Amino acid sequence: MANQIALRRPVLDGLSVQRQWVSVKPAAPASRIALRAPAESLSQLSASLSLTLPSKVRASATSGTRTALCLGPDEWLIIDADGVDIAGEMAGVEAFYSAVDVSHRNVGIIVAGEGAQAAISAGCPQDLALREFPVRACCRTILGKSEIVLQRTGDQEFRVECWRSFADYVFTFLQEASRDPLI
Amino acid sequence: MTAPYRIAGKGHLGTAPVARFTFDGKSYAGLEGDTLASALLANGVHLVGRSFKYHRPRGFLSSGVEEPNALVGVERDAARTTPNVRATVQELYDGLQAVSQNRWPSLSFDVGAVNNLGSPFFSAGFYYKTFMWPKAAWKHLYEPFIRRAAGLGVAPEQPDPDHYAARYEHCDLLVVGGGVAGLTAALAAAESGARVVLVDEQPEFGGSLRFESQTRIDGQDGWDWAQSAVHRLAGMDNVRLLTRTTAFGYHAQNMVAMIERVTEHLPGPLPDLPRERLWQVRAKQVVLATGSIERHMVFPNNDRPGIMLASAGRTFLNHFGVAVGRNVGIYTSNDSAYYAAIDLKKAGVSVAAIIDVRDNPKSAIVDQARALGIEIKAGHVVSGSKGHLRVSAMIVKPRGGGAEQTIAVDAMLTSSGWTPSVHLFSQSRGKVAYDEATQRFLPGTYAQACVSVGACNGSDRLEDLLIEASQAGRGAAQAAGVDHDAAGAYPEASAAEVWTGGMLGVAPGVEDKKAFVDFQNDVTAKDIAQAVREGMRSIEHVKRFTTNGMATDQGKTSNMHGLAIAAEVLGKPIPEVGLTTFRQPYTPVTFGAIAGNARGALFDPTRRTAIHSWAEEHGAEFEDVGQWKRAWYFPTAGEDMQAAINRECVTVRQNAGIFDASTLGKIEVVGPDAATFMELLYTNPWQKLEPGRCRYGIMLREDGYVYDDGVVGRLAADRFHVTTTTGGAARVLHHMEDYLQTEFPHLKVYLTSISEQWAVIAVQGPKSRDIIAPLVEGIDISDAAMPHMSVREGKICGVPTRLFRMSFTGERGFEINVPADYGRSVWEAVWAEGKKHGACAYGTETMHVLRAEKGYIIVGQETDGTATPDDVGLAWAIGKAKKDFVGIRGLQRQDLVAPGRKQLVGLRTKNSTTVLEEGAQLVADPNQPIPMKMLGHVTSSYWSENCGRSIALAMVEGGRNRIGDILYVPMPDNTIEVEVTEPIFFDEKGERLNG
Amino acid sequence: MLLIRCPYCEKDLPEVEFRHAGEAHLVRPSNITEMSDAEFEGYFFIRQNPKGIVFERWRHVHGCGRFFNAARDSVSDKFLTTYKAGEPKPVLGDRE
Amino acid sequence: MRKYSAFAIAREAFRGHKGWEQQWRSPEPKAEYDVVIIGAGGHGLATAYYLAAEHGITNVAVVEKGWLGGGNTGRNTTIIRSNYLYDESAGIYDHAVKLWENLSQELNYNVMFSPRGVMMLAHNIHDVQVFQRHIHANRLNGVDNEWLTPEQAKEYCPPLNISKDARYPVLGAALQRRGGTARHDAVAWGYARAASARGVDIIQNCEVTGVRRAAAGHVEGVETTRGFMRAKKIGVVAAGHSSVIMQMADVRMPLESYPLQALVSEPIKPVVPCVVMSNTVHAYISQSDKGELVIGAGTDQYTSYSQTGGLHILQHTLDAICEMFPIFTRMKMLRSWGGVVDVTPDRSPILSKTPVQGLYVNCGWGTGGFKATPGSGHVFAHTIARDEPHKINAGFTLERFRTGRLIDEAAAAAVAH
Repeated sequence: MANQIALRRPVLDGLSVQRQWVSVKPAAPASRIALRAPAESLSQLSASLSLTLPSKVRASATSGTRTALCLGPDEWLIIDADGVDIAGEMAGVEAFYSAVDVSHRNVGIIVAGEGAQAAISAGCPQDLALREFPVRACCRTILGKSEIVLQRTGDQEFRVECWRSFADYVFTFLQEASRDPLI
Repeated sequence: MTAPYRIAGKGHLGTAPVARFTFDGKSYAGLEGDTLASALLANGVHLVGRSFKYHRPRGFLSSGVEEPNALVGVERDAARTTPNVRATVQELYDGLQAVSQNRWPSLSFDVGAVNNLGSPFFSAGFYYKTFMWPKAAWKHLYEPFIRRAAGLGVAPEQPDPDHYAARYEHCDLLVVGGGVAGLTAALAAAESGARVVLVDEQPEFGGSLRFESQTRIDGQDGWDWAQSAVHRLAGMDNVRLLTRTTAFGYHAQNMVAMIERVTEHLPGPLPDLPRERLWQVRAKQVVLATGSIERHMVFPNNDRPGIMLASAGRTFLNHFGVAVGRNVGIYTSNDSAYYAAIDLKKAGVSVAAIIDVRDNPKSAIVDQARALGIEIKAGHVVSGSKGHLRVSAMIVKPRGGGAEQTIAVDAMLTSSGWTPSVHLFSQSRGKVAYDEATQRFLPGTYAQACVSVGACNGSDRLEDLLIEASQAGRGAAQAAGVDHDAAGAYPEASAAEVWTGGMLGVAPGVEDKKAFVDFQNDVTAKDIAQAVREGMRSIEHVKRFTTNGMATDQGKTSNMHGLAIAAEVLGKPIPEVGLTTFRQPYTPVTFGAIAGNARGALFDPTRRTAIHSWAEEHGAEFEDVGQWKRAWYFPTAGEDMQAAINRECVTVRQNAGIFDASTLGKIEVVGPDAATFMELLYTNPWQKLEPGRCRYGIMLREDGYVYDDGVVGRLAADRFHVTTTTGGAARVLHHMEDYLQTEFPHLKVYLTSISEQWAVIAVQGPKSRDIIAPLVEGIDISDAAMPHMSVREGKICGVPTRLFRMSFTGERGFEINVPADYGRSVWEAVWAEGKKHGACAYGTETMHVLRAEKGYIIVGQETDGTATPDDVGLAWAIGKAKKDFVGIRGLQRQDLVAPGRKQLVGLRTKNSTTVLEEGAQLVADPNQPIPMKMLGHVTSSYWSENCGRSIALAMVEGGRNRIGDILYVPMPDNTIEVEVTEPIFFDEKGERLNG
Repeated sequence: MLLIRCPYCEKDLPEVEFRHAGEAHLVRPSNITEMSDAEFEGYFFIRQNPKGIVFERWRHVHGCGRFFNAARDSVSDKFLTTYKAGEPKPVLGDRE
Repeated sequence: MRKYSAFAIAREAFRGHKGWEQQWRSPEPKAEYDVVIIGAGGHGLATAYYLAAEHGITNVAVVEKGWLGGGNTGRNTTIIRSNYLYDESAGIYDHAVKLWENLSQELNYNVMFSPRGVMMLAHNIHDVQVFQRHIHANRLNGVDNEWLTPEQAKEYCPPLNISKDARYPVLGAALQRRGGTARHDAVAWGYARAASARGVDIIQNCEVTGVRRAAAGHVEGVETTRGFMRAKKIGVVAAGHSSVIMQMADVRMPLESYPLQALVSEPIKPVVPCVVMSNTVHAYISQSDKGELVIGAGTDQYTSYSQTGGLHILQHTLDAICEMFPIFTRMKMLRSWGGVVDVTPDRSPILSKTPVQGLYVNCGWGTGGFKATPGSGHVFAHTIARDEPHKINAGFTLERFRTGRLIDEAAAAAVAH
């Protein structure tokens, strides 16, 4: 029997950037599910998750600690507090879907402050102006040479998610971008 | 302290602080706000450079980006040196150090100037006609000589300590050019609420209002109007103003690339500011207000220092408060130079004469000049100039011929008219149209959501221009979908300058002398005529043959002249000779700014596994595999690479080894049709694979060649855990998605990448089970319960695991998958257990050796994109009963089933200690002449400590029929004899998998 | 960098999010093993490569992940339309 | 053809360079030719030259829709090398290098062939394996190619960054000393002058609008914007436009055309003494005699005839250049441009007869056709003149995509796994 319990070691542990106009910090460890399902399964899945899955690509919905980001016509990234068994809640759903645990695949980074949008725009070619990319908007996109998932969590706050091994790159990119004082 | 040519009270710099600088080591003083050019001129310095080919002394032609001559090196410190900086663009800062270029030993005495004496020989394209004898001399003599003579500045010698920033920007309207037209358009659009970006390459907005002394708008002096317009724009939230920013590239769908020079005008150091910032602006509408550029007169010896464009003379005077001389001659074919004469005269500078090629120039401005008492020699031409390092006189004669007259001057201003700047319009793929009446190319057919206003659109009258620009601004806002209130009033022109007309090509009276068209590249009118005589009929040929317009100024002052001269010699109208297409960049752009922050750690993501830090702490050497860093081997103190690998290899087979396999690609295939999908994407059969079991799968491309491989575990009836090669992870998923979405969309399957969800710890060797046993919960790992090639889900060290029983070493082995953030912690636990059993950590090199001992292939090493499964001995992995899978048809093609294909075999060197080189070629007869018939090559080759000899795998023509044959590996120094064997060297019966 | 309208995201998005995926409307035959060598060559290797309107596949690989089709002018690089995978080739009419 | 020499230049210097004759004639098209070559790039002009010079076929027209040498010939980075892996490739590219070595003398036109060496950098173990395989195969094929350590590579090219701390450190390099560069325009002009002097008509501003075939199938001639030209044989050498021309003859091709960009820096004093290529970090650089750094970029991902490409492609190129040569970040890009390259599925060219009698095609050179110019023209002229391939181009058939006998140079350098 195991006499020791493995520890979770987030890849960006302890890193943080604080500037006058922008901060870049790792998000707390989380539970994540990559959910894939056809439209006809959505009502059952929404019911099981106690959250209405947004059906429009680039939209997100939040309920309590749980957020669902619609990244594709049949794809959602569901993020909840570390340790929550999201897949378990869907276990009873009989409609066709695929739920895959990606809690450790992704790393979250919070970029906040009046320079947050500018820092991300150093490497993300999408139009992130509020009117084009309002609060709760989300998408999979590019930051520099890495793929990211981007969600606007406030007028001046974004959540950036990337794959674990890209976290060093993405964090360093944002750290470098945050040097630029032009907003 | 006042510089000798600074005129008190003139210009816009006011009481700016003094900035001290050096040029070629000599100290000078200028003002903040000066360019290096204006500061040097203020000190009476005209000689600043040497031309490319003839090394002729050169001064400033212009006051802006079109400058061909005044290129200098700017040296901030040892590492921050920049060659080929235009002195007319470089802003002065206190402490600036500049040096002249392309001269030796000094600017005023340049040995290279002997080229000028030889210039009759160095005609256009002369190098294509000589230097061919003797043959070897080109490489060893002529070319090295030419290379040393060519080139301008010197590349920096140290890496650049500065950094560069980048920004993507989006707007409703991008206005390029902040002169009167651009400011007007920007104001009109911004007042309607549109998101506006206004850019200008100069340090301040205003464009030609910087020097126009007679323009008044809305009752204000032009310059003052511009400043108040900027003030209004700066107060709006929806406007971004960017000065020192050059729009250099106009790309598809209104993406305009721009460079902002952030610190080049500042004394350092400024550690957090980027040196330059690359903007990539996506605009719904673009207004081009890029103005026009003045052309010089093409006359003999028109290149002496002190001979400049009239607009430059005015800019230096009216903006910088600097007189270009004390006794200035004017040579023109249009009115605009008259303004220069008038401005100079009013500022107290003597104007020697205005030489005007026109017989009878008539306009208000001519009258004004005359009224000021300036001598106007109409119907006259300048047939030459005098002076060595500075112009000292102009030689003037009547246009129709007659006596020459020498008029002493210390500077000359010339103008042959203005060329609209259609560069960006042309880059946008708009088609220019030639306007015969005004002899200029203007925007014709637009290709993008873009409009040109002002001088670049040929709008000469200020009244018209202000209306045109206002309407363009409002129209752009509307087109971008921005609501706007009732139109406000347009700005009104109270007084305007008009300078149209002029001439193209050679001025009259040139005869057979050097009249320069392209100053930097030393292209004369004669060179262009010669090119045409030699059969060059397209302007592209003329340009390439003479190099006209190919210097760093990219022909901004020379292209139209060159075109006109070629057209005249050909006897064709200008549009039929063509116009060179404009391509980015508008002005040269720093490499570093385009590369941005993609340097060092940000050049490319460095992907590290969860266990990487442990390997680092334990002395691992790493290798790059794609973007990943993988632990290569783990040397202990005093061990070299081979010793470490020998130890690792033996330890794994004797006890056990622990290996970080996290980089393998992993895909979770989920859905009721998962097995059906797997059947289509892999050659193997999958329907009957029991949940809890694994299989080695091969994926082909449709052409039948091996694309990827990996072990696949079936977790449940509707769930597979697929592994791919490290390098194949992304493309295999893409390939699978392609077929799923477009060929087999009826299948109920979803694919999810889980490569990074799971850290993978391979424990291989006879002690592997003993090592993991104490850590595993809820899984019976006995041979009976969990045989080779099976998978179980349970817990290890208290966290979830997908535990595979599998082997890439031929030993009993497990691969422990744990959620990645637990990877290092579980690895440490396994390591602690492993140490009790004499296990080692091993890296990719040992992994390679061990699998080669067993003859297991590595896709990409044994295969190279042209190997079928049968070629590499994997025909068994093709489901014989299957009716379809990707690649099934490709495999049937005649060449893929023909005899004699290269097949995987083993090689044993005759001398067991000889390790073959990977990539070495095999032949049957080592004594045949070159080119030899090669039968194949060594794909993998190692010293195998376990076998006590070298081993190798090879792909050899008809290899399986050559088992037992002797082949040869011819090396540069010797020939190695090898025996062809089965591709397995260790435990041929495979007993150790359960050993 | 092109701007490409993803028919699934219903938005014009930057090219770097997309991956070009070759000529469109090439259907893998269900009886692929019965094709002649020439037919297989035609399916797998021969390409129209027109100078003018191309029908091509793209994948919004760094976005919604969907494959879709586009009609684009290969001379101007302008997109005429994009449409979902599986939808028939659009009639472009006078848009050409 | 009046001979070029230092003496001729001296003579002309004393009469103001007024005695130079036209380098090539610009004749009106004739009604009938033995051979019409479509495309007056380097390959097409070389084909015409060798038809005249080696096969005695001088009633030849080279038709060109723009100006000669204005396509990929005038738009490439002029790298010349022959250290290819497969026998067929090594055969044709080395044939070309041997012709390059004497080309200035043969054409009496200084094409400035400069064998300064081509160095290909290895950045990972897979690269090393691939290059070693090339070096061994090249040696047995009689093609020079040698392995350099990182220190030797730096000695050969001093500005190269061989720091072990680089993101992708240099692990070594394959050097072909006989490789180098040539002056692209001069190649087109030199062949044009020599072909024209032998009677070949070069007809510019003449776009082919159709290929006329007889009922029996064989070719009859080409329709052009300057009228119909009867031809017994037609050679298509249209690079990026090969699909378009072949379609006119009802032959569909395994080709796709992509934009390929390149750029030069402002001229500087000599600093890069050779050609440096890195497939792994995607950068190709040399320095022209004029002093410009000549830098090759990659292709865009989509097919296009636009001769332009995206800025992000240049970004990737220049960040790679700055990574390999950190001293160049302050250098400036002076010009950039694009070409249209025709790419085959196996990245090897097609020099072949076609199913249509009298129709021959030379295409598919992808990003690397310039280096082959003399060799390609030489064997293609043979193929047209004799109606059968030269042994050097026998493998580069159109049929190989049906049989599967590919010459897959790209796959041979497959990415690391």
